[in-house]
Order: sequence, then C-alpha cells, then structure tokens
Amino acid sequence: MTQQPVKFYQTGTFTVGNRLLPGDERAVQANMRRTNSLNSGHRACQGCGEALGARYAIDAAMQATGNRVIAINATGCLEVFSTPYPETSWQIPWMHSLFGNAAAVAAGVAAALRIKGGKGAKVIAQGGDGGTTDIGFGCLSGMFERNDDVLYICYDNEAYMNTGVQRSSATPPAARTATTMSVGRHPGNVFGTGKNVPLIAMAHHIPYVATASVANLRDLEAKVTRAMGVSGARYIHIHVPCPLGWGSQPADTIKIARLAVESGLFPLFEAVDGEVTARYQLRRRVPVEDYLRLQRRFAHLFGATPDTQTIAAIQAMADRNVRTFGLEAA
Amino acid sequence: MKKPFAITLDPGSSLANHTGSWRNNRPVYVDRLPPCNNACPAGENIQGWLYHAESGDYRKAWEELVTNNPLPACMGRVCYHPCETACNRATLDSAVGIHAVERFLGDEALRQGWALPAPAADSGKRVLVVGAGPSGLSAAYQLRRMGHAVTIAEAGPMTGGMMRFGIPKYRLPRDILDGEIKRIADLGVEIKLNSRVDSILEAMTAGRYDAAFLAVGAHIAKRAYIPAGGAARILDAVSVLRGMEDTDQPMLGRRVVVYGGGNTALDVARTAKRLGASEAIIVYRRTREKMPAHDFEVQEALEEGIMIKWLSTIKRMEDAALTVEKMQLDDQGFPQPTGEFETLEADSLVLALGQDVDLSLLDKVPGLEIADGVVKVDRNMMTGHAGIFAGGDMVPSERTVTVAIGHGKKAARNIDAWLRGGKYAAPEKHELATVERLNTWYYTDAPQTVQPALDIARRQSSFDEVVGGLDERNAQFEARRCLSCGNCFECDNCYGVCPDNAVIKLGPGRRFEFNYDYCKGCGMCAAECPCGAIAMVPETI
Amino acid sequence: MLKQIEGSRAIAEAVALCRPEVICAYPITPQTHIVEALGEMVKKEEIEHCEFINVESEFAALSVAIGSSAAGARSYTATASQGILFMAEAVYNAAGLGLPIVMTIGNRAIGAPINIWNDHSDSMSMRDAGWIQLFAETNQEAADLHIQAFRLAEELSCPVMVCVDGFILTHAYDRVDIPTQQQVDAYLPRFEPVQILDVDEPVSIGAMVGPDAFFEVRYLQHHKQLMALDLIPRLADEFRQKFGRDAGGLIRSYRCDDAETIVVALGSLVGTIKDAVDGMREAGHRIGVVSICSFRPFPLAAVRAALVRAKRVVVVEKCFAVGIGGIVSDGVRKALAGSQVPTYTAIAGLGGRPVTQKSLVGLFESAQGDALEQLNFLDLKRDVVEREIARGRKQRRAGPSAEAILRDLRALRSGIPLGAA
Amino acid sequence: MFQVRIHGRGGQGVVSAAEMLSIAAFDEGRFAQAFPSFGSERMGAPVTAFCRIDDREIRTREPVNEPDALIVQDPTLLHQIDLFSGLSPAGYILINSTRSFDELGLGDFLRGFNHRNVCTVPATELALKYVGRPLPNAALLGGFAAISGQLHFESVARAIEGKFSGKVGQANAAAAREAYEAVLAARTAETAHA
Repeated sequence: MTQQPVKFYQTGTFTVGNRLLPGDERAVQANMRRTNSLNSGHRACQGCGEALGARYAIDAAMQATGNRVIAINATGCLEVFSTPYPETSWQIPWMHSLFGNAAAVAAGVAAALRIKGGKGAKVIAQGGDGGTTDIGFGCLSGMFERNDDVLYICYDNEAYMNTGVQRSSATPPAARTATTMSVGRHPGNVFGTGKNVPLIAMAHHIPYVATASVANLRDLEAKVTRAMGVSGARYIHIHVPCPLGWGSQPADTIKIARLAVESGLFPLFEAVDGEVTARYQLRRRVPVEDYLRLQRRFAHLFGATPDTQTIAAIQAMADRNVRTFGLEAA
Repeated sequence: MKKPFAITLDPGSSLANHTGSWRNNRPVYVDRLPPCNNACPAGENIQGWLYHAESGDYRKAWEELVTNNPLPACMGRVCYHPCETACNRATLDSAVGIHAVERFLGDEALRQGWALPAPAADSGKRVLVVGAGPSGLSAAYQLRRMGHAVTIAEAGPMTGGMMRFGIPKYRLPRDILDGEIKRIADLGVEIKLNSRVDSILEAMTAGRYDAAFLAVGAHIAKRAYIPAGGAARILDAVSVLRGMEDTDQPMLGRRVVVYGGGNTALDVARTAKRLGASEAIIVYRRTREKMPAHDFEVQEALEEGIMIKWLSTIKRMEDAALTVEKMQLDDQGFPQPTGEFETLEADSLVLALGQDVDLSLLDKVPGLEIADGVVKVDRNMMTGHAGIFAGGDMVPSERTVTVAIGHGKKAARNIDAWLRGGKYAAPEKHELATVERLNTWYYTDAPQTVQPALDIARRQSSFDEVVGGLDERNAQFEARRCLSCGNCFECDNCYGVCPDNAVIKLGPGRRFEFNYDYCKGCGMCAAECPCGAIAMVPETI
Repeated sequence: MLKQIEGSRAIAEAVALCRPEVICAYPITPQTHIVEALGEMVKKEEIEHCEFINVESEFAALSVAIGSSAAGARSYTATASQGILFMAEAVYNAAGLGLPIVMTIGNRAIGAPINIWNDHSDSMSMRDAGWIQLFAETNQEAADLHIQAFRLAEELSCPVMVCVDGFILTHAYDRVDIPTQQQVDAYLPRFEPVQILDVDEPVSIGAMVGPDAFFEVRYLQHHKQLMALDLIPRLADEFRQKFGRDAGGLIRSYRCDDAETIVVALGSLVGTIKDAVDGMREAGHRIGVVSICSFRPFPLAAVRAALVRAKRVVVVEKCFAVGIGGIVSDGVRKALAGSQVPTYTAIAGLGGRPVTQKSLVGLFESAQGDALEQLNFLDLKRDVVEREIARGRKQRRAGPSAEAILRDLRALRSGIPLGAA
Repeated sequence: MFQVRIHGRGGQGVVSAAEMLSIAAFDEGRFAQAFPSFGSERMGAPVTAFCRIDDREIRTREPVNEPDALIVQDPTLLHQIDLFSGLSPAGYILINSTRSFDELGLGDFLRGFNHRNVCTVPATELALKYVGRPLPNAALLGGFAAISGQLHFESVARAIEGKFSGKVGQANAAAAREAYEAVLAARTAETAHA
C-alpha cells in the first residue's frame, strides 16, 4: 500500500528480498549488512512474532536514520527475553525503566536530545499491548498530546504473555487466556466494545499513525521509514503472533499474521494528522475461521459442535473492518 | 563509559547464549526436483536455465540449456512441452511459457553466434552414430564434448532427420535447424551424408569404431489397403513431407484428403493448404478427444481452414471421389462401422497412418533383439550386442524430437562410461517439488505471455513461421514467472523471517547457511520459503 | 543577593542557577509554585538550553526525568504527597538505575483523609527507595541544598530528594540570599554522566537481573549511600567556603554541649524548637536540639556522637509509622544502640496541626522529669479520639471517622451537644 | 518581635499584604517572615495571613496566635470568626471601614484598648478612588505604617510599588499614602483630644 508494486514476478513484492532488484530497492531485512538491532542469543520462544517484529522495525528505523536510534522499552516479554543479565541482545542504545512509562521516558530522552544535540538521534519507545493499551496508556496519551518527538511502537500479541498469558485490553473476544479460560457458558474473553489504540492515537491528531503486521514486511518497513522521517509523536501498532499464548505452531507465526490481515481482523492502514490516508486492500480475503482454526486459544469455538454464533460474531467484526477501512477494492 | 554493575550491559552480548541447544528440529537447505525438469524427456534443467534468464544473463542461461540439449531453438518450436503440463504455476494462473523462453534463448544464440562449449581433451575413442536426426545429433554432440571422435553416417542427402522431413517449415524454419546443426558440426563432429549403413558390424570394423549409436528415424510410411480406381492418386505423408524438401514440390491437387489423426496428418493437411489446396480435409475414425495430435495443432489447423471429418473411415477411392463410412464409438470407445456411407470429392488422398524404421542394417548382429519393429535396449540404452547402443525412433518409446534428444544424451553418457570400462550411474533424483511444498503466497499474479502469431491469410498462403518468438522484454518477464520450485532463488525470505537471525546470507549466487548456534528450530524459514527449498529434519541425539 | 522572597521562588531560583536541562512539571500543592516559577523562567529564556515539560501525572514526571537523565541531561522535578506515591515505582527505578535526578518534595500529608497540609509522611514513605533525602530547616537552606543536591547526585550517580516543609517553608516569605551564577558555576561542574544513551557507544540500560546479581546491585546502592556519608559533609564544607554560610551536612547541633535533654527533629520544626530551647535555657534548663539534615543516608555515627552524652533524647517527628510509632526515632535508637540514653518519641504536626512552642516546652519539661511514655502524641485531641472509639464500639456501621470527627468538632464549637441535632 | 495577623477574604490580597509588609521590613534591613494560613480556600472564603518582624533571624514557624497587630480587610468578617483571638489590649487594630468602631458595634470591646492604637480606614473607597478596583490591601498597609510605627511609610510604598508594577503600583501607593496621612491625622486628633 505504501510502495510501488515491483514488477518482478518470480519474487514478487511479497518476499523479503529480490536478487533481481537494485540494492536500494530491496527490503532492509534483505541487506547482508542490516543492523540486526536485536541480535541472536535472545531468549524468545521458538517462532516469536515479537522478536521478529522488533528486529524488522528497529532495523528499518536504523536504516532510515543512519543508525541513530535510541530505544526505550516497556517491561514485557521483549524486554525480558532481550536483556537478562549478563547479556543483552540489543546493539543500539536501549533502556528499560518500567512497565507503564516507556512513552514518558522516551519523551524525556527526546527532550534531552533536543537540548544536548544528541548527534541527530531519534527516539523510539516500544512495548507490548499490555504496556501500551493498558498500564502505559496514560503516559502514551500524554506523549501524543504533547506531540513529543517519539515514535511509539506497540508489538501487539493480544495478551500479557510475559506473565503467563493473561487478558489485556487488546485480547480479542472469545480468546482463551489464563484469566479468561474457555469454561462456563461464555468461554474465553468477553465481547467488549474494543479498545483500538491506533484510532485513539488518531484522535490525538498526531502526525503519523499506522498499523502493520509481521506478515507484510515491506509495508512494515515502509511505515517505519516514513515514521522516522516525521517529527513529533508517531504511533505504529504491529500485529505479532505469539505461539505460546495463541497455541499455534511456531512455524505458523507469519502465516497466522497473514490470515489476520487477509480475514480483515487486523486492518493495515496509515493515518496522517488524524485522517486515514492509505489502507492495504486484501489480496485474498479469507473467512475468519481460517485464522481462528490455527490457534488453540480459539479451539473451544470448533470441535464436535462448532460455536457458529460466536464465529459469526467475529466474522462480523472482520466485515465491519472491511467496510470502515475500505479493505476491498471497489 | 564506566558502566554500573549488572543493570547496564554491552551491546549484542547475548551472542554468548547459544540458543541452538533449544532445537529439536533442524532446517536444512535442499534442492528438490522441479516438476518441469522431472517431466522433460531431454532431461533439461529448466529451472536452472530460467534462473539465469530471469536476471537477463541469456548467455549463461543458454549455456546451461545446451548442457542437455544442443538444439534449443528447434526444441523451443517443436517440443510439445510436457514441462508446461507439469508446471506448478498452472495451479496459480497458467504455466510458465518455458518453450517460448527456450526458443528465445536458442534464437538469441544463433543471432549472437554463440559457440557450444569446447570439447574435452581427445579420448582416443571413436564412435559411429547412425542417423543425423535429433537423437543422433544429440548423442554426437554429447560424445564429442566428452572428447570422443564422432562420425555421423546419414543415409539421406541432408541432416536433421524427421526434424527436416517430418516437420513443416512453418513450424520449424530451416535456417534455424541448419544453424543449430552447424554448431554441432563445428565442434568437430564428422557428418557423412548419403552414407547409408547397410551392416552396422561391417561399418564399425571398416571405420575402426569402438562403439556405435543407432539413431535411424521412422521414415517408412505404414500403408493401409484401400481399393482404388486406376486414376486415383494415393500418397503417403512421409513422402509428401519429404518432397517438400526437394526442389519439386509434390502435386496434390485442389481437393486433398488426409487420412489419420496424428500430428503428421495435421502437418500434411496444413502443408496441402499452403501448397494451394482449396480444400484440405482430415478424415479420422474417432473423435477429437481421442485424436493423438496435440490440441494446439488441431486448433491452429482449424484456424487455417482445415476441415476434419470425425468418426469416419475411407472405404475406397474412385478417380476423384472417396467413399467414407460413418463410424460410432462402442462402449469401450472403439469406432464401429454404421453402414452409412457418403462420398467425398478428392484430387488426392494422403495416408498418415504412422511410420516404421528400416532395421535392415541390424541383420545378423549377434545378441541383438528386435520386436514389434523396434530394437530392444537395456536401461543403459545398449542393445544386446556390446558396444552397440540405440535410441530415438528405433527403440520402444514415444516418438518425439525431445524424447530423441534425451535418448541421445543418455546413450552418450552410457557409451562414454562403457568406453572407459565402467557403467554410467545416473545421479539420484531429488524428491519432487510438488505444489504442496511451496508457499505460493509470495508469488504475485502474472499470467502467461501470449506469443505473437502470423495472421491467417499469410498462414494459408505461405510457409512463414506461424508462431512468433518473444522479444527480450517479455522473454524475461516470462522467465520471471518461474516459481523456482524446489530450488533456492535467493529471495531472502529465510534470512528475513528468522526471529533469531540464525540464517547467514552468503552473498549473491552463494545462497545461505544456517547458523545452528542460534537456530531454535521454529521452522518459520521452511514454512515461508516460497519454493520449498528448506526441509525440517528431526535432530538426532 | 539578599531577597525577601517566597520559599518556592527561592528554590526555583536556586534550581535555575544549577542550569537544569529538563524540568518536568505536574501540579500538586504545595510544590506548584516552584515549577510555575521555573516554567516562567524557561519561557522567558532566563534558563537557557532547558526543556520544560508539562506531563500528565507524577508517574510521567519522574519517568520523563529518568529518560532525560539517562540521555545525559541534568534533570529536575518536584512533587508532594499523593504525587510521590503515584510515582513510587519510578522513585525506586530512578535509584536502581542510578540516575542523578534532583527532586523537591514539598512535604505534605498522605490521605485518606485527603489533607493538603504539611507533615513528612510523603517523603518518609520513600525512605528506603535508594534516594538520598535531605531536609531543609529554612528557606535559605532549602535553596542551598538544591545546589548541593545536584553536585551530590551527579558525583554519586544517585538521585536526591530535597525535602522542604510544604506551606511552612514553600509558601513563606523569608530573607534568602540567592547566590550568583558565578558562585554556583564554581561549585557545580557540568554534568558528566557515568552512563548515557549514546548512538556512538550503545549500551543496554535496565537489564533484568536475577538472583545471581540482584543482591549485589542492591548492596552497591547501599554502598553509594555510605559514600554519601563522607561526601555530604565535604560538600557542605566546600559550600561554606564558597558561599560563606552553613547549609546541609549530615546533622547540626544547637546548644547541645552540656545538654541533658537533646531534642531531635527534621526540617522547619527545628526553628520553632530552637526558640523553645532558648526560652528554656533562659529558665535554666540544660537542653539542646540536633537537626538531622541527611535522613538518607542516616548518619548513625554522627547522631550517636551528638546524643550519647545526653541524659535523654526526645525525637519530635512529623511522621508516623502506624502500628509501631516513630520513624526517625527508630534510626536514633539504632544510633544509640548499647547506650543507656532513653529515647522518647513525640509524633507531632500530622496533617498540618500547628506545633507551638507552648506545647513543645510542655513536652520537653515532661521529658526532663522522665514523665513521658516512649511514644507520645503532641496535642492529640484525646477526647475526640475516645468519643470516636466509643461510638465505633456502639454501632457496627459507624461510618467514616474523619467525617464523624469533623461533626464532633463543629458541635463542640457551636456548644450544641452531640446528638441534639 | 512584632507579629501581625491579617484577616480578609480570598481575592482581597490578604496574603500579598503580609508579603508586602515583610518586604517593607526587609527593605529596612530587618528580618521578616510572612506566610498565609494554609488552606484550600477559594475566592470569598475567609483568609488569614501573618507577618513577623524582628531585628534578628526569625526561627519559629508556628502560626501567629498572639498578634501584636490585627488588620481586618473585610469588616463583614467581624461577627463571623473570632478575629481578636490572642490580641492583648496593648495591641493594634486596623479595620477597613468607613464607619466608626461604635458604628461597627465594637465600642464596648475596644474600651480597654489604647485609642491611639486602633483605627478604621476607608481602604476600599481609597482603592476605588486611586486604583479603580476594590482592593483594600495597599491602603491598609499605609494605615498600618501610621498606626504601628513599625515601618516607615517610604519602605511600605516601595514594597507596594514592587508588588504592583507601573501605574497600578503608583496608584496603590497613592491610596496607601492617603490612608497613612488620614490615620496620622486621626491619631494627632486623638492625642489632642486626650
């Protein structure tokens, strides 16, 4: 959606690299000298979507800024698996303070950089959905409202994975978590009204908001690159499957992320100054069932007597996304 | 920086933590057999040469191509491309137009005058090849490259065999055929025309040949008894097509009927049309579905105004009229007479009922076995007589140019091994890269490029080539439609999608390696590999 | 330069002279005047190269300071009461990360019941967070301590709280000598951080530390505080030489040389006690007062040396560890461990209750007769408390005490007996 | 030590009055301490502020419970709170009013006081006359200088002009001067009377 489709059909626009393209038109992740900002040896689970998303995003930011990125990390899986003493996987200046204050700490770093010059460094705050949509929400909103020069990236794996898969305000309806078990008359998470932080970010009229997915690398990189070229508060919400929490195969992480996008459950869009300016149009739309079936957290919807009512309700959510964001070509 | 203890750490220090120990499955890079390669009777590495064509390195692509087939320009035109039938891309949109790219490469080589690779050092061995058709040429080429001295003995006045005498010009222009054969001759293959071998053993002794490859084409037309009046003009397809290569073209008249349902029948009918026949009618005893001719040829013939009478047999010919009996299919699908007759005006009747090989040169060769008009050979293409190999139309097989070229190559490898006192062991075939092995999400949608075709009027009146070639731009486009099934094409997906950076990119053309120190065995690389070039195998303790 | 100036303004001017680079502000009485003044100075560019950031909570205020300090900027914020509780997590975090932030606490009580008046409950709640805590006796000292605090914080790479009694000091117009920029520059060098987020020298700050090293990290925080015990007096000495007056240090003694009774207190209370001591001295009592400036680190040795020859010690403290008693007294008793000096605790002034000389003199006279309990409550309205206890005994659903007591007091004032309405 | 307690309502500049007093004292080289009765009062609520003046450092931080002087900025407070708590008959009283103490109903209460030490001043009217706003604090300070003799009028005027900048400062100072002179005149009359 954010870049010209490249007419190289063997590799298409969907693979990471493309030996047929000039170097500067290839994905950052295709580069032999990419920064690997999040280095090997981290302790993420097999097939971790967040580890992947973080490297995708930070490497792209590094490339966009000539390797001048400082990252502030909220408490959470990403923080814990990347920096257990005595080893860190980060190759960039990085700091973790608390669970709920990454946006504020980043605002402080940005303020210091403005005063001290900071060698042109740019600040990224990052956290999971818990650290962003729940406990860090106040600081995040404050950062947006002040228009601090920070890019905040939320890696959304839809629950508190670090503490053992508890529900967050980003957990989808019907999903099983440790605090919304698949028992009783309404198994899994409640059908709430939802908390769409990208839309809330847009309501602050910050200069740039985008959603992205680990399943669409080029789109993700283009968005991070664009965000790094903008001053002020920016927000990117990246969908990152969690094999542990979702009960999915580690090898299926990208596939599941792709199905989330192609079903319409996770719409990809961009917004400038509070207005949606671009959206990814579904390439091969699939029913939500294709997405749900691959995850044990939704297993109670299927089985001998599938819960067609609940599945239909989830499909309705996807349909609404398709309508409101215009995800299907007219 | 004097760093505070424990809370502040040096960058990237997690490299000390070897997460490879978490793994219970390991990814390995594999080369799986692309279905096109698997289907190619000539054993071409189609995916291999397409790979180079994709990047615009046509010379390299052509060099890869001629490793297995010295006649790509011809093959790109006349091969019935089973590769395309097998192509995985057909499940997405349409098969890659492999034949069109092959033809482009062949033509490009002729245009640029690219030479075949120089032969290896002289082996001191001499091989006699009988027949200058596709099989013989292929064997001669391969044997010459291996350093052997090769002589082709051709009975006829021209090279090319059935490529010349069986395939009309409008499908295979003669300058193309001549150009590609000349290139083989230029390697040092001796070609003796008008040199009929009457006895292979005598010829070998006389020429002090260490081995021989028999590649005589099926030039003898099969006949059928059709009662005919004295003035009736009945010819066979072989002589008609052969006659096209003479200075005097065959006289067929204004109304020509061709009897038969193979490709040859179509070739003759279309030739008749081009020779000025106002009516060219094919009479075939079964239905279109049962017709052995390729559908695209039937299509082209119909476009050119050829008429076909299905479910009909010819009972007799009187002067300028044929009596035809209508047939109907029985339960088993065999045509049965109905007793209904009709009359068809015809100046001439051409019989295209199949061909036989002249096997007289094999008389009295000890050990050599003949059955059903063809020579028995073993798995190594050797006949029952040591040192005498056979291929092409002479052996039990489908009779196509591509099969013949494959036979030639295979025989050459075995002859070479035999000459060196060994046995050729073909490398084990890789596991087939079926479509289930692929992750086709990554390929963008791109239907096959349509090759230009000559307009109907000129097709009906001239022997100009009907189907045009691709230009460089669309040849490259077409090459890039290849999915590279089972073979890494360096798309960087594995390198990109590894959450543990455990894939090492080795640089252009050098592919990738796994860093098992860090690979946790999640399998994402294998799952997201578009072409199925990564396998997950269990770790053994 | 001598000025008759509000305490908050004096603190703001002192902070401004320290050339802060990032100031975070969130309003909470009674520290607001400080950041208001600083905000104005930044806007008028009287403080150069400084970012003034209005944040959305105290938690964010200290978090922004954590970020700016880690990025190498001299960082300042101020808070009070509920504010410090709301930022509690960040208070511990700043200390754990060793970030030399200076924060003013306009000391105030903690609710419920909500109360905006002065006591020391707020900073005391964070006494073990790893911050250095300095208590100012006067507004002059409040201003001076901030200058010392930045120096102290940055030399040790440890955050420092300067505790200033809310309203009593922050809102009082007093005579304060505001130093010159040259004086402050000569005392306070540029900030050279021990760790910094630098793109040319990347590090990871804030690692997760397990059982194998957490203990050591904690111990090293303690070690910093022990170093502060040496550094604080040295910085006070240097301050005296450069500025010509006393400020800071670990403790200060007043008329203690021959004192039989020594009072211990923190903050502005010491001034009132000094006047009471003077009055009692005139009447022939051998009494003195020790003021503790450095509550964290707690100067055990200095306190012991100052008190050990006394016959008794009275600790007057504006904080109360519910369920046990004094907080400062605990430290004092520890300092006197093994000696025979009896130590009395007097909880006073909670929630802004005025601490008068009259009450203090009464307390000290009782002490001299050793007629005190170990734990005493100065000017606690016993009758009110007892009535409320009795009421609670009578009915299960007694309702909130605070409201009941207010009703009770109004009834007393009006002369209408309780329950008559 | 001389201790002043000022009563008024939120918005009348009670706290500023105490501050200006302390600044005037500071200006004369004396020590002073001004502070409000702390609270969460809003506009209109009763407010108290204090000022201590001494020739040596003032250390005590307790509220002024036994003032030497009382300034009442709003006579409507007279019957609402115990304004005169802790004031000895030797103390000073200055009330913002156009009326006499008798008219205010304080005649009996003030019988034990030195009549040279108690006075009413129409401070609001003076403020309206000079400043155009009913802000009585500056005028009362002029009256205080006259009645207490603790401060020179000039230092009070300077403190007022420091608090209110420019023309407003000058106008307030002028109001203070008229109050100062009016109180002096009243005291002279009182002396002559005695």
